[in-house]
Amino acid sequence: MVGLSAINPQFLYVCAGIFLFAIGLWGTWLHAHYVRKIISLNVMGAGVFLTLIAVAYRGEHLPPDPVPHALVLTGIVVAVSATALALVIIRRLEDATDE
Amino acid sequence: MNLLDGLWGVLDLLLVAVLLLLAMAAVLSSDRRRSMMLFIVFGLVLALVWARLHAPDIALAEAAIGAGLGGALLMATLRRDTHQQTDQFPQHPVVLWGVGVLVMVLGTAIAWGLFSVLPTVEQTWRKGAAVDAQLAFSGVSHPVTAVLLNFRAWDTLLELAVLLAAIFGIRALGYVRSAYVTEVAFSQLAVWLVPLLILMAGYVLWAGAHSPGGAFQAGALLAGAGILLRLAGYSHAGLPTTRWLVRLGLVAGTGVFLLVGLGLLGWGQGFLHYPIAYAKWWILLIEMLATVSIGMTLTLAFMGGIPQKEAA
Amino acid sequence: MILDALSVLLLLLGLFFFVSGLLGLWRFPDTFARLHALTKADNLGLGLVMTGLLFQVPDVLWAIKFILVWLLALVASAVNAHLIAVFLHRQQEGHDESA
Amino acid sequence: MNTVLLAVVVVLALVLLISLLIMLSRTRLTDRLLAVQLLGTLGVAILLMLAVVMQQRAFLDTALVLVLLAVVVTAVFTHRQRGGKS
Repeated sequence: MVGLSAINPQFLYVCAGIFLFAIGLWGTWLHAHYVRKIISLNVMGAGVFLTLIAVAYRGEHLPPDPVPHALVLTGIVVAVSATALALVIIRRLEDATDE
Repeated sequence: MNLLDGLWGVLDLLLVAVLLLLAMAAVLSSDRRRSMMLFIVFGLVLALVWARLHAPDIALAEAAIGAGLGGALLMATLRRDTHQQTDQFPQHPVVLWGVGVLVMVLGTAIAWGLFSVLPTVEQTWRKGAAVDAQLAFSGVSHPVTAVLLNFRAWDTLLELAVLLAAIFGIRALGYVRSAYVTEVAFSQLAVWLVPLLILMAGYVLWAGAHSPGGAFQAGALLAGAGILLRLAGYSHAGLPTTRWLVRLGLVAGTGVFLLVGLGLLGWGQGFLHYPIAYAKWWILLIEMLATVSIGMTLTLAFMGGIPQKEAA
Repeated sequence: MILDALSVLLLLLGLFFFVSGLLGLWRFPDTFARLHALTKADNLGLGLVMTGLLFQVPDVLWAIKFILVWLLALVASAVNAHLIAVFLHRQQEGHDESA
Repeated sequence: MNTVLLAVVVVLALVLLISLLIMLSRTRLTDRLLAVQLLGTLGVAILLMLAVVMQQRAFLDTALVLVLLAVVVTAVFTHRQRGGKS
């Protein structure tokens, strides 16, 4: 238990973020269906956000750096806007190929 | 003390394990619906991670958008009439593994690069923090507040502009057919939930007035109400049926924001440089309109565009 | 001190219900039985955890909000369970065989 | 007391992990839907615990939003759509 306190949360979450980015990149690259590409792209984005927030984290007793937080907040909004547009385009594409 | 740190360490490990498992399953699963469900749970766990990393604003945004609205938008692409919902990878397994290795090598390279610059970055930040602390004590918090408000206004304005661009794209695709069957039992449930969602949106907006964030999260809640109305059989999801009103609603947020900014400019202030005394009220007003715009935009995104007039 | 003890007791009870919900999800043979076990278990679990936390909150405003979250969670989970049950029912009648 | 609360959070996170594993092992859609519900409730419980441990009232708002929008997501997911048999 005490050995586990040696884990640096910043290191752990930065690594997790980069791993998410890598998985997302893989999926975006290889999936054939567009919806799956979008999901993977969002996982990739989450990886970037996690890396940024983990870098901003300064331990339990110090407040985190606010600038990456603002970046990520805006990033989430931009990501959801782009996702919404892409999903509507995909729906129309499927409708068009059905008929 | 050490025990507490140890517990945080275990929690971190568990959260990261759950997060990575979810992401891998969501990307790798061959079933599309399953992938979407996993992605929604991924959003939920991500919200927990934001909370744990002292990012309450981002946790709220993630809960509203990542786990909530984003999931609903994804689900809207599912159609029951297409039976083929498995997504097999067309590539040869060698390609799959090869790209996997490549991506992991890239990830390692990024990690290596990042960790080699991180110490210097941190040092700079430590200095920055020291300056912040001094400013706070020397009574010049006024310009800092002004800068912060200013910065935040720009942020919100540009977010709104991006969202407006997205809705222009969606509207450009024309009208949609209605895609949902009305269920009577469901409409009764919706009647219960819609006011709750709207009330909650109002609350989140009000709470956001004295801490960053608010409009987007509140807008997502409004859109949730719109989606429920749509599912309950209201073909316009509670949006006005007159077209110009819809258009007005969609641009209201960005429009009023710009007008206020330009007005302040003409009045001799900086662009979006609110007089400090009224800043809170200006922000509340603008964010209220922004919330309406965002809610309408996301509802329209869920429906896939403006609904066609239904043949009665 | 007594409040703390009460808190711990309620939290442990809540944990017990969460774990039993987990067991229900794992072992119960039929999906309707699982739905039943799960909804009961996780509602009670959340309720007990919240009640346990009520003794630890710093002021009344917190307590009010806690109770609000609880009430909303109850409403939401009732609606959720209903929706899932209807969905299940529809599937078993074969109206919607794609699921 | 904080140590005890955090220990409870850790157990809840463990339950979260196990229910995720159960969810991944299931093949039927409805079983997975149920697992998602359990995961959601666990998430809310963890968030509330963290709110007290970290003294952040904002997490309670997050929990509220999570609860309300989860219903919207379930509604979208379980709703019958045009097409199919009709």
